[in-house]
This record gives sequence, structure tokens and C-alpha cells, in this order.
Amino acid sequence: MLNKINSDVVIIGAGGAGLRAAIEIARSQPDLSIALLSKVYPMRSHTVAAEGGAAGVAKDEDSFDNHFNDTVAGGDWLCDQDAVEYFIHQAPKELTQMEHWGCPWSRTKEGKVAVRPFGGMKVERTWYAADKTGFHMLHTLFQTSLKYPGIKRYDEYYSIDLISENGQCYGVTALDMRTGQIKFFRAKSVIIATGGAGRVFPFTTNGAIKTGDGMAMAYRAGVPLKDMEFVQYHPTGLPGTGILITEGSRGEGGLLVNKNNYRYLQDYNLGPPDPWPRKKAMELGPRDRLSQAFWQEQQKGNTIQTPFGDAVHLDLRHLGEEKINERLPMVRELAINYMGVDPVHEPIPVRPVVHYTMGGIDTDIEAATRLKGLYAAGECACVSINGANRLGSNSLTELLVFGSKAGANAAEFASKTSEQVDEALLENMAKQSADKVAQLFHHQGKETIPGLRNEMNTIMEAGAGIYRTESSLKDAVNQLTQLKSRFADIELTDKSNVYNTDLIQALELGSMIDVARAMAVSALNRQESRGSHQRLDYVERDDKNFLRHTLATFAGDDNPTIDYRDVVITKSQPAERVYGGESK
Amino acid sequence: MKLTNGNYVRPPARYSWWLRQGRYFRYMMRELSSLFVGIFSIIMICGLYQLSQGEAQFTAFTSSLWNNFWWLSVITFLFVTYHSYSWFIVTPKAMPLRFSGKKVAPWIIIGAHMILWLICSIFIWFIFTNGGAQ
Amino acid sequence: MSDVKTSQKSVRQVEIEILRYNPDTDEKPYFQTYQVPCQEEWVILDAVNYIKDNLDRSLSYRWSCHMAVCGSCGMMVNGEPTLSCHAFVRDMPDKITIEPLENFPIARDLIVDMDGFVEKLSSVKPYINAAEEKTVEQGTYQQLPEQLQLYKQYTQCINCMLCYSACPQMALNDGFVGPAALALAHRYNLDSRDKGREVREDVVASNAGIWECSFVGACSEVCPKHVDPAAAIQQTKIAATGDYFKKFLMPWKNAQKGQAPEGGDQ
Amino acid sequence: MNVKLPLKASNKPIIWSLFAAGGTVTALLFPALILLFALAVPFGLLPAELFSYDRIQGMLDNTFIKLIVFALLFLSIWHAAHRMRITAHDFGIRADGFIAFLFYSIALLATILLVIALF
Repeated sequence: MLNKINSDVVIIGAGGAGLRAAIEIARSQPDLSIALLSKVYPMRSHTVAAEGGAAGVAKDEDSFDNHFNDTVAGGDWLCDQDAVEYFIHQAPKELTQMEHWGCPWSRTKEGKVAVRPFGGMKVERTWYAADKTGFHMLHTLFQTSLKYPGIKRYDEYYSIDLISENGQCYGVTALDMRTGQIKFFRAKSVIIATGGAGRVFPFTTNGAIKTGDGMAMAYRAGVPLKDMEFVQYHPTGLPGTGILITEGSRGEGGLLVNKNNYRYLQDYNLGPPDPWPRKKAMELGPRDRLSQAFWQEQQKGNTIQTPFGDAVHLDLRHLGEEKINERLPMVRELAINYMGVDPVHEPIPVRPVVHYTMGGIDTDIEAATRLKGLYAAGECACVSINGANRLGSNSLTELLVFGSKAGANAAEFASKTSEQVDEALLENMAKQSADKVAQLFHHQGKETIPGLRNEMNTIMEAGAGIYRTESSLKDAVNQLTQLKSRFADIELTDKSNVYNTDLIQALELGSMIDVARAMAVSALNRQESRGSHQRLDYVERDDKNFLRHTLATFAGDDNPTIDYRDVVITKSQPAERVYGGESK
Repeated sequence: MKLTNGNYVRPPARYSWWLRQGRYFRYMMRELSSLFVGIFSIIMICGLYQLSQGEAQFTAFTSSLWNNFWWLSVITFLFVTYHSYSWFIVTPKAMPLRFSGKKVAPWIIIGAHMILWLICSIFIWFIFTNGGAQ
Repeated sequence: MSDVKTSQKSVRQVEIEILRYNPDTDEKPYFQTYQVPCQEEWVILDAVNYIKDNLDRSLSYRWSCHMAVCGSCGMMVNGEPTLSCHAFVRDMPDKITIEPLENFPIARDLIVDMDGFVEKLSSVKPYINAAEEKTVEQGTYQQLPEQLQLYKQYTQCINCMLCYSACPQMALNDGFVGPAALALAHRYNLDSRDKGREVREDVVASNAGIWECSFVGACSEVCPKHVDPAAAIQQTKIAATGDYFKKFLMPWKNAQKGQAPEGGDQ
Repeated sequence: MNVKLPLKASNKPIIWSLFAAGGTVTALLFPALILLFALAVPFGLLPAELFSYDRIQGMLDNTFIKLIVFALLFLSIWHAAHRMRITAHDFGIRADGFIAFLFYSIALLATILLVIALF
């Protein structure tokens, strides 16, 4: 008999979105019991690594319309505009709430919250806490969550399968990593907040934990994954390690130059090379365009050879030591430690690196999925406000706005629902989920986990990288299909019950292969170039056929089935994107 | 799968931990200096007591201190000086000064203490050797 | 990218000795030795990942961000509490010893039981305890940059627990609330938005709090984020001593404290 | 590794404030005092006549100096006693009650002797 734990709401993932959801439930409906599951302790969640900041209208000369337009244009018109509208209005409120909870936002001389410019913005609206915004937000949320006794944390529980029946979600099975025991978390409503899946790619800013578990879980339970072909490359990661150098460094005035010390972005329709100081520089163009420009420079042979591959230079020297120390202390520290380069004296070598999955679990503006009682928020979800390319600093705000929304709605659902369901049936499903893990655990196979994982990484980089073609994507899809069947024949060598990270990595790999297939098949079917999805064989944006969201539905061992849904357009008709210094 | 709670607790090195690392050893020497602070305090108190008992006792005390126990005084001096040094080195932690919103650099706080130490020492020496010369 | 990672870099053979423990099968921990071809630019974590992927799938440890901010991968490296993603192999000898963080029970291999740590962190009530809660509509609090600077340093803790591992008082008394938690309490005490110092003093100035610290200073020396918990504790001692004598001299203040709502939402 | 509840309010501030004040005072003055009173004569830095009974007694006749000497030695002895208690703990001696009694008793006796000697 499986150990069963009853709560009103189960939240899977205790990063920014999960914690924000938990706090929302605990303070709006203190009677509800909340089980907060995470495969890591909350402060290890990858929200911690976000650097630059969180967007929300703050200045008098800014407006909600500006934030709306920047977001929609940045997303190449693939955003649902009703969701964006809600998002931009909630943003300043959520950021203010964070301030009340103690987030150490950087300040102006007058003691107001300071804002900095970020890529794709007309007016600066990025709230920041030096260059450790995600870190401070996560710790503020975690520490604030300790105030609420209603939040019961289950740290280091790896969630396995959603338990759903008849179109409604009733809980999740999870592995207690320290004992190896699988438990059934029965709940009236469930929120997934497990973050992205950058680890599908070999070269990423994402931490080891970002393996798309929540996406895969919802996907296997029948919820489509939306717009999975859109994977953001951040233009400035450190070669070798993929460590993120924040866009804030360009917001503060950093310049991108090629091996000839030439600001090459001017050649890619991103604006004139205005001298510093300037607000709307070409360096602050959208991330997709900057990453693509790097690829083009690489083709032309203008990139710089480093022992860790090709790079361009991010030059901060003109900012001076004092400003670098005040605004970008972590960038300096990271560059010195991991690159041996002090940005005060030398330019930092950087290159594009996989950063963010715009796509994710298909949710509506209420953070609800098509399974009743199942909600999703944060990077694992696709609302969608990010469209084809996320605007820098919208994601930290997104996890607050929609984390809060998911919490409120899940609480509401949990307190109203009066389901009639056969408990024995649910328990049996939970047991099957546990048996599946046991089978994996005991299987004697010949494939290794690191081997398959490296192959998957290579396939995705080669087939679904910055630029894609029909043949590269077809290859990727075919190879991933083979990989999926080979995955059934893996061997686990660790037979311990306690912190069996071999088993956890196997389960994560299973998730990643499913997510990777959704990405590759979605990308193959989108025969246009839009935002971060660039096809060398379909170079134009095609609004006639593809101003639509891709919905990939799980089909077992077969490739997912692909459907489309129209984008919600309220007030901004698709137009040409104008970038950085080109904009007014 | 079976339930396990078999955490292993390493026995701490209760008596010898401070020999394992330089930083622990330096700390223990700083702590041990208190023994010598105590010894010298008691010597001084004894001296004062002998002083109150009359000239003969006091002279016996000083000659014993200078002739028989000078070696103890040397050790005491070394430990107590180390105590002073190690105490001033950590003052910026206990007293983080701010001047018009900016943190005063630790070396300034340490330096100020060292200078104060020097001034106090010279002052005592000077007062004693010159004072009472009336 | 993986081809780039393995290309033309100088490789050094390093002997890595790791303390292993599996409660399912082992009475007590033992050392296991691995030969690892380390690349010049590797951090210790890369070498451990190499072992996991190529030599021994059963090795268990925690890691995630690889950029010294998530705080997962603390280990004893050659006897020193270290973030393994932040320590470079090039700075190490040809033989490296890796053990789980000291002063914590070993759960498995390099994974320690950190529940006690999290409990201690929670015990100091590390959240804003405002005199009056503002609504979102009332906007943000004013906080001058110099007010922010006052506590900023103490917000930098990533909960990596290296300080607990370095603290000899922790080894001698496992009930001690410890450096990170006390520094966190100090962070909120110094925040101009917070009014919760007295509430926190119940733990901070208790028989398990600041007075257990003998100012060894090892916590601050090993802190990868320069939080300087030793300083936080010293300053808290001074403040708590002031509060203690104030209570004697002004007993009527105590009565007021008793009436104040404690812990806000608790 | 558990927070053992209930926690007790500590009365350490009393002894700690003596300890902290004593630490600072001894740090500033003790090296010079030792050099002066214990080492200057044997090492030939100063003539023994400077330490004659009459001269020392004459200095202590000054009430102000007497009070300063009292404060200095009072603080230093309590500083040493408290710190010795911690040091004993650090050396692995686990009889804190006894140790505290022992060292604080010595400090108390020394304080009494000091009062007798001076006043």
C-alpha cells in the first residue's frame, strides 16, 4: 500500500513561481493545507541564477502601453495580448509586494526603487537588486514563506506522475529522495511550477536541475505543450561553462564587438552605433536577433577564437571600476573566476547560449490547464506572454504574476470543488506509477544515462539550434525517436534507496527526451522564421499560416500530434519589428 | 522500497580539533592568551597586596618577580601582545564604522586601533617614568 | 559544444579520494579513490561530474547552478569547506580529498542532512516584521541607498552551509543556531522596513544563539559570498547587551513588548 | 543538529560586557604594563629605583590613579576568567558548571584581594 498524503493544494516546484503561489494561498485562504514539493531545497531553485531584473512600469515617462508594445513586439506578435495586458498591469503591484516582503531592490538617491534599461525596452522599467535579482527574489520569497504554517514543505521529493481521471487532476506521485519511498500526494488542486528545460541542450545557462520534469509530467497526462519550438539563446554566456552574463551589463552600457573591435550589430539592422551614453542602443536589441547576429558573424569568420570555441567581446571597460562594482559586481566576479578576465581591464569573451524555453504547459490567462484542477506557472508554463521571444526581465515578473494567479485560482478551486471520484482507482493509478519506477530501477539494460544524455544534447544542438532547416530537424526528430526506444533499455547501476541520483537522472532524462521531441517536432512543423525560431529554408515570418500557437500533444512512443490555435490579438496588429536604436 | 534513516554522524575531534588547521590554532592561541592576562592580573594584585603590607614585603615581591620569574614575564608578554594584535585585527567586525553612509575600510579601523595602542603604551611609559619625579 | 569542451586543453591526471557512505550497505564511511583526467579549466565539481558520468554511477552529491549562487555543492575539499563549483582544479595538488561537509550528519556519500540547518534558519523569523503592513496600493517604502547598504552584505548568503562546517563551536555544540541564521537575523534587524528585532531576540539572544559564538571567525573566512557572519554575530552581541541592560533600567518597556503582537501572521 | 526548545533567555550580557570591556582595556594597556613592571628592570631598560616602595605608594595615594588601577585589574581579571571558561570548553572539557564556578570564584577572590590591597 502506497503512502498517501492528503492536502488541499499540491505545488510541484519551490522556485519563484511555486513559492509565490504557496504564499498567495497561505495568506488568502489560511485554512487550506498546502504541500510544497520540490526536488531541491527551495533556495537551490534556478530562479536563484537570474541576474538582471524584473520588468514593471515604474517611471512617469513610461506607460502600460509601452510595456505592452515592447512585450508583444519583442515576442514577434506570438503573444496572447489579453494575457500580456493582464501581466503588465499586475507587474508593478507584484514588484511592490516583493518590496514589502523585504526584497533588497537597488534604490535611487531619493530612496525610491531604481530601474534600469533592458533589451527591447523603450523606457527603462527593470527593477533590479544589483545583478542578483533572481537570487534576492527567491530568498525573499523563501524566507517570507516561512511565516506561514499552512505551507508544509516536502524538500527533495521528485515528482513523477500526475494522477488524473476523467479530465480532472487529483494529485501527484513523488519519490522521497532520501528514503526511496514513493508517496501519493492526493490533493484537490495541483500547481506545476517546475521551471524550464534548458538542459535538453548541451550549452546552457540553466542549472543541472532544469530538466523539464513538470512539462513532461503534464504532457504525459494529456495537457499539450505549447510553442515548444521557441527556445531563447541568450547572446552573452561565457564560453566553456555557459555561465550567464546579464543583459544588465549591456543595459549599463556594455558594447558587443567582433574580432576587429567593430560593433557588428550595426550590420544586422539593429540600429546605428550611437556613442555612449545612449538609452536605446543596438546592444539592447532582442535576444534572438543578437544571438542570430553572432551566428552570422561566425559564418563570416569575424568571431574570436578561444580555447572554448568562438566568441565575441563584451566590453565594459569604459564604465569604470566604480560603476562595475556597484551595478555589476557578480558579472565581475564571474568573469574573473571562470574566465580569468577582469572586465575593468579587459573585454569579456561571450557567445550565445540556451537560456529560456518560451514554450511550455498550455495554460490560459487564469494559469489553468485543460485538466480541471491543474494549474501551471513560471517557465514551465506557456500563458503566453513571451510569444516567439521573451523580452529580457519579463520572466521574473511572470513568475510572480502568474504564480500568484495560479495560487489564487488553485485555492479557489480547492475550496469549491466537490468531486465524486473512486479513491481506490486513484490509488491504483498511483501504484502503477510507482511500479513503473520500480521497473526502471530493476531493469538490466545496456544503455547508459550519460551516454544517452550526451547524444540527446548533440542532436538538439545540431538539429534545433539557433538556425534550423527541414533536414536538420527531420534528423533530430528521427534520432530522438530512436533515443526514446533506446531509453527503455537503460541500466541503473546504483541499487540504493537513499539519494539514488542515478535513478533521479534516469527519470530526468526520460522527461528531457519527451520535451526534446516536442521541441523538434514543433519546430519541424513551423515553416517560417519568427523570433527565436529561425529557419534557413523559410526565412520570412508567415503571419498568414503561422500567426498561431503550436500545440504538441503526447502520443506515447509516437511523435506528438501537432495542432494550432490562433493567437489572441486585441490591439496590436502584427507589424515589422524594429530594434534597439532603430526604434523611436 | 524500504525506508531508511541511517544518517552517519562523524564523531567530532573533541580535544584535538584546533590542531587541524592554522586558523583554529591561531584562535586557540588567542584564547590561551587569556591565561596569561589572568596570570599577570594576579601578579599585579599580589604586588599591590604586598605593597599594602609594607616596604619589606614589596621589595621581596619585586626582586622575586624580576630575578626568579622574568621568564614567565617574557612568555606573558608575548601572549599578551599576541592577544592585543589579534584583538585589534578583528575590530572592524565588531565595530563597522560608517562615515556619511559609506563603510569605513577595515584597514583604517585596524590602523586606528594600532595607533591608539601605541599611543597608550608610550603614554603609560612616559607618565610612569616622568610622573612622580617631584 | 561538447567537442569544444574536450578540445586541445591540457589534461592532468589527478587522484581524487572521496568519502563514500551508503546507509543501505555500509556500517561507516570509507574512502574510495578515482583517477581523473582533469582539464585545466575545470572546477572540482567538473571532476566529480566526470566520476559520476564515467567511473562510478553510484556516487551521490548535490549540485545545480555551476556558478556559485545556488549553494548546493558545498564539500570538504582537502579539509577545507568549499563550494565545489567555485574551486579550481588548477589550484589543487595532484591528490585531492573530498568529504561531505563537516558538522552535518552524512545521509549518503557527499550528501549531508540539512534539515537541522533549515530549521535553524527558520527559527530566527527571517522575514519582514513591519510595524504596520502597507497595502500594495500605498506603494513602496522609502529606503535610502545608505540604509540599503547597512544590511546589503548580509542578504548575500546563499545558504551553502560552509560556515556551519567551518565553525568549531558548531562541532562542540550542535544546538547552536549558527553563523548563517544569525547573520540572516541581523540582516532583517538592520533593514529600515523591519521592526521585529525584539521578536527575533527570543532565539538570537537565547542560550542557543549569539552567546555560543566565541568569535573564531572561521565562518567569515570560508564564506564564498563575503557575508561575514562573524561580524554580524559580534554586532548582535553588542546590540543584545544594550537591550538587556535597557530592560533592567527601563522595566516598563518590557510590559509594552508583551502587548505587542508577536510574529505578525504566525 | 536540532534547535532544542524551549530556548532560554541568556544572562550572558552581564559577563560578556565585562569580558568585552576587559578585552579592549587589556589589549591596549597590558603589553606596556608588563614591559614596564616585569621586564624593564631585569632587561636593564629602567633603573630599579623607579619602582621603589615610596614612589609606587606615592602614586597610589592619588585616588584617581587608584580608581584607574582598580578598574583596569577588575576588568582584566573578569575578562580572563570568562575567557578561560570558553577556552576550557574549546579544549573539550565538558563540565561548564564546575569550570564557570572555578574561574569566577578565582576572579571573585582576586577582586576581594584587590579591594583589600587598594582601599
